Amino acid sequence: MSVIFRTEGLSKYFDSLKAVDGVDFAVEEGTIHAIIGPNGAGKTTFFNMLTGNFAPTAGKIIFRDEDITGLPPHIITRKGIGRSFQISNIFGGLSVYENVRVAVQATYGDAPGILVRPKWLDEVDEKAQEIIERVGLTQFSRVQAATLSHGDEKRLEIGLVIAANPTLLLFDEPTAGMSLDESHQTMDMLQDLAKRHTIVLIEHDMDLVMSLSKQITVLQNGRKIAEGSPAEIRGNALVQQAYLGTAI
Amino acid sequence: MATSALSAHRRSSWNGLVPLAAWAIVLVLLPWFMQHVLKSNVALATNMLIFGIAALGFNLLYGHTGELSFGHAAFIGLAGYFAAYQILNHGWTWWPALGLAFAATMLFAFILARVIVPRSTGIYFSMLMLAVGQVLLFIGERWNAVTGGDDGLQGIPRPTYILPGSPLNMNNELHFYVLVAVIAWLATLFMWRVVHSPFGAVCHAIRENKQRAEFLGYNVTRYKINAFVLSATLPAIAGVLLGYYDGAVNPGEMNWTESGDIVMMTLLGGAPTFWGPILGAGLFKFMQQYVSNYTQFWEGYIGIVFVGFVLFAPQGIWGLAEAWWRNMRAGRASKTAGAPEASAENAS
Amino acid sequence: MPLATVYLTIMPNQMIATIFDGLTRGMLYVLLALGLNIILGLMGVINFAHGAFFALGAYITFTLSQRLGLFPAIIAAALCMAVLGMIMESTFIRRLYSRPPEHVLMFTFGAFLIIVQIIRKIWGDTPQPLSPTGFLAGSINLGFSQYPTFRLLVVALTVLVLIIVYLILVRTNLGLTIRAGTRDSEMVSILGINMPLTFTIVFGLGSLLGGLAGGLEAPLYNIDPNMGATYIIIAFLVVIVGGIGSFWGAVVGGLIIGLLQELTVQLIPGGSSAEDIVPFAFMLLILLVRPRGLFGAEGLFD
Amino acid sequence: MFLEARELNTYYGKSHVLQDVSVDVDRGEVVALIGRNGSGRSTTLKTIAGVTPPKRGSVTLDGRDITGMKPYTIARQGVAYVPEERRIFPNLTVLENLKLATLAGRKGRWDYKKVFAFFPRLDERKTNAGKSLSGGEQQMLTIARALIQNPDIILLDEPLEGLAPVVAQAIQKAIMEMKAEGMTMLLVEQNARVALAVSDRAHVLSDGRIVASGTSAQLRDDQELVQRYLSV
Repeated sequence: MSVIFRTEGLSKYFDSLKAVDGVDFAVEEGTIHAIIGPNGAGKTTFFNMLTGNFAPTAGKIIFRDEDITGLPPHIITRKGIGRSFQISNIFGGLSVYENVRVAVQATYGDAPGILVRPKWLDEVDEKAQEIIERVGLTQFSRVQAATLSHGDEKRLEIGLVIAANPTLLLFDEPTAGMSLDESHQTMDMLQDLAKRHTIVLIEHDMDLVMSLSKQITVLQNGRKIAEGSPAEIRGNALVQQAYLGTAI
Repeated sequence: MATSALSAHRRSSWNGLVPLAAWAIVLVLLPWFMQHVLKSNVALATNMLIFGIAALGFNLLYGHTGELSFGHAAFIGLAGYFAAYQILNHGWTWWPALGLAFAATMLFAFILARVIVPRSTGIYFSMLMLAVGQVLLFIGERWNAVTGGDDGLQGIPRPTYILPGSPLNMNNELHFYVLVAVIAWLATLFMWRVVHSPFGAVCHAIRENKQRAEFLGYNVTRYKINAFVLSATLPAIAGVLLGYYDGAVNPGEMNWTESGDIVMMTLLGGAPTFWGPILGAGLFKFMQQYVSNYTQFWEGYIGIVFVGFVLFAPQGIWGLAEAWWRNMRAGRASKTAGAPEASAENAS
Repeated sequence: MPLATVYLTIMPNQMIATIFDGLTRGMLYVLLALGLNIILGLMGVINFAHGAFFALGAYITFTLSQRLGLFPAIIAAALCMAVLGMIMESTFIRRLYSRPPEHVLMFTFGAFLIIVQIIRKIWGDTPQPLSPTGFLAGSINLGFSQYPTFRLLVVALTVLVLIIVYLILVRTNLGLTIRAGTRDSEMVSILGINMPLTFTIVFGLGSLLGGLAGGLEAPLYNIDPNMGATYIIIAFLVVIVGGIGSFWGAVVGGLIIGLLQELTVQLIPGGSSAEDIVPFAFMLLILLVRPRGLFGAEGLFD
Repeated sequence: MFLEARELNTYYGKSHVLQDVSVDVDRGEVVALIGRNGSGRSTTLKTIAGVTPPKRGSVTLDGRDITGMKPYTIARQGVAYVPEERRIFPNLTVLENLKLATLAGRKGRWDYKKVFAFFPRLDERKTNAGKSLSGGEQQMLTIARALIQNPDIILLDEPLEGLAPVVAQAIQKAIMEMKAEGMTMLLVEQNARVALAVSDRAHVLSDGRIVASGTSAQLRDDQELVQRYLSV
């Protein structure tokens, strides 16, 4: 197993607040790696740096031996890093089909194809169809995305992410606000995705984290306080303290 | 069911043929309809089409990409001036005048897009575009030597022949209508291609969710710049046609209230739809003519109608019709099959 | 500016008078832009109707001055605009806050058109002259030259109004609410303050300033139904130049633009044809140097 | 009970964040809501404060139904809400921030003098702009802002979040003092040990539902519960 993605001393300061502070982080290819931590630990800020939303204050982000620190989001996406959001982030006014198709199309570059219908468009259509099937939305493909149920919205969101065929998938709380049933379905889907992609996820559902991930990184107040297998994290006193707090 | 979406989409690229053919029929019947049903005249139909072309272009930026420009009348005026200047001062004929006006306006739009689009969005973009339009207006009003000042450039002769050997004489209103209608149909075909092309799909994505589009790997600013430039194409053509139609260009064409008229046409017809701007422009120009027969305060009445739409039906007339049609179909479908197929065919 | 130096040495009185003219003109811009800017800053509404309130204020002043005299008419007209603004906000605009921002923009554009047509219907299209009467008609010797009393009144009244508005913003509870609400109106509401009511009051205050500007403009220049269309654009420019939501931005921006215009007209040969362009050129210059305007806060624009 | 929230159901868009959450707080009582991230604790406070109105369910305050009222009306009924993000006004001074909170006009024991005696640090900085305050000072200001509203109940969301241990200690002490003064509070806190130490009773939330309730002492000793819903 080789490390496909890592950060070195990654930091983000907002004025005096050290939201992320010197985090070293490495993901092995083909695994599911979870990031957990109490509120305000800096998980989402960490993600935002990985995807180019925030420029880090210090540190490096390295993907497949290439330094991608500070690149804009659309370039990072093209390098093969896809991201899903905590709050569903889809194109509400477009149909499910149009959502996925525009996502697939992004992998074909910027060719506008205004006057002549480009040949690759058929390929885009087929791939879009395939992805819609993979996330189980075939029967809704002509439905306006905004009218989907919450669980289906999340599936579509995942469909948009995998449409770019990324090497690395970043998931921000994929089961937030889901019913128990929907959570289980999402878990199955993540496991299925893990066969083809490397996955990093932020998640608060401990059952899901513990059963899915190979490695867990724990953040607290912007710092990495522990890293290891689920069993190791469970047994780590520092982590227990971070979650339950200490009398202060 | 498994392949329904794919085949449905394949169909939709052919779908364009039906509406565009229907649109051609409408264009053929419009003069007759204007004269015999509405008891109006062909010239009004020509005027409707000219503004329909302009609004259709404008709506690529607003309805399809999500940025509201309050300065698109500037492109109409600018193209009109370029053409009129060459025609009046250098005796240029129809094709070269149209070509030059178009090219020059597009160059201006391209530079403007590079300057304004990366720096502003939302209402701030609207205000900057408004300011740009006003600058052109004042230049038009003051640069007497070139623009003719407040009076503008007058006495633009209509072309007597467009194609060698063609029987058309543009001084005949019906012949001129035919010319404008052909251009309107081609303009519609062009915009239909743009909106339904992969490029158009990205525009829609940007309108719905800029951030998400960026995360899919699209350079949103570049797409917005391109949409801006493309949205100036049709107003530029409309500007030249308007010069021939009126026989004159004047600075008032570039005033911000004129840009506001284009916004009103588009919203009345239905900004999130493809055909809305054309319908809206037709209605607007008809109301303008019809209401002004009864009162010189027609703008006030159109204003009331417009405000009513903003408040209660911002999706416009075509949008209302589409929603109604969708409900009808969904109602029928659920009765027969119970399948969830509340279609969201956008911008159709 | 060597040309200005020349003028200042050869014709110092002329130069000072020009500066005074520029200030008078600028004062109108300040009033108009400040009203626009308070509304924009607190509610994020770009109010085209403000230009119509300006014109309507001028016309109501014109009509009332025949019965009440000029000065009371100006005040009464401004108050009328305040009431009209509050009615418009509480009946229509309130419904649009939850919509995309361009819907409010379009609504106020429609309202602008309607009000302008109402003005045309009531007062007709011909420009109306309105001259200062009574003691306002004369002029006062300022040492360098005789200066029209009414222009001095414009300056004095505007300064007074600006001080009052400033004191309202800085010293009163309403002002505190406005300054806080410009940053985070939901949090103000969580603290128990009736924000919908505050919005209505602020819309009234903004409209009052617009109407007042109109009333003061009327005796200086002719009034015609389309005057609002021209002035609202300058008010937009002042707001862009000064910075959205900024009191001092509106004041400084308005005065500079008024002065620049007057100096261009009076000092540069043939300058009157550049009068309308000057504010735009100045705006472009400012935007290149300070994209958020002279006093603009970060993040309020987008 | 003084505050009774019954079967609250709240959505963010389509996400069903609160599912039949019921919470009671009696006069003079401190009740804590604990649970992991995303369990719906903060949303419960926002729903009671009227910031995210519930789709179903009701909130009564001293028997008066306040469900679906605007946030400012609820505040005037005597509910002060201290948001997690603090949301002080950066452009206003400390004094102005406090003054704003008095405008709703509820009278009571808390005035500037008492608030400044309670947080002497704020007294020292009263003419400084909100943006110049440290994280701890900002948190003090948000609590002071709630106190000076003279509310009947304070909803405190994550008062210790992101604070250095010494500062967090000071805030915790302040909360204990408020409790000693008889202030009614509904508290959300990540640090379960602190939450259970400060409160009389607590509810445990998980996935938008209340999964356990009891006195704080009981919950503290229930190792299985702690392991299941709070720990890793």
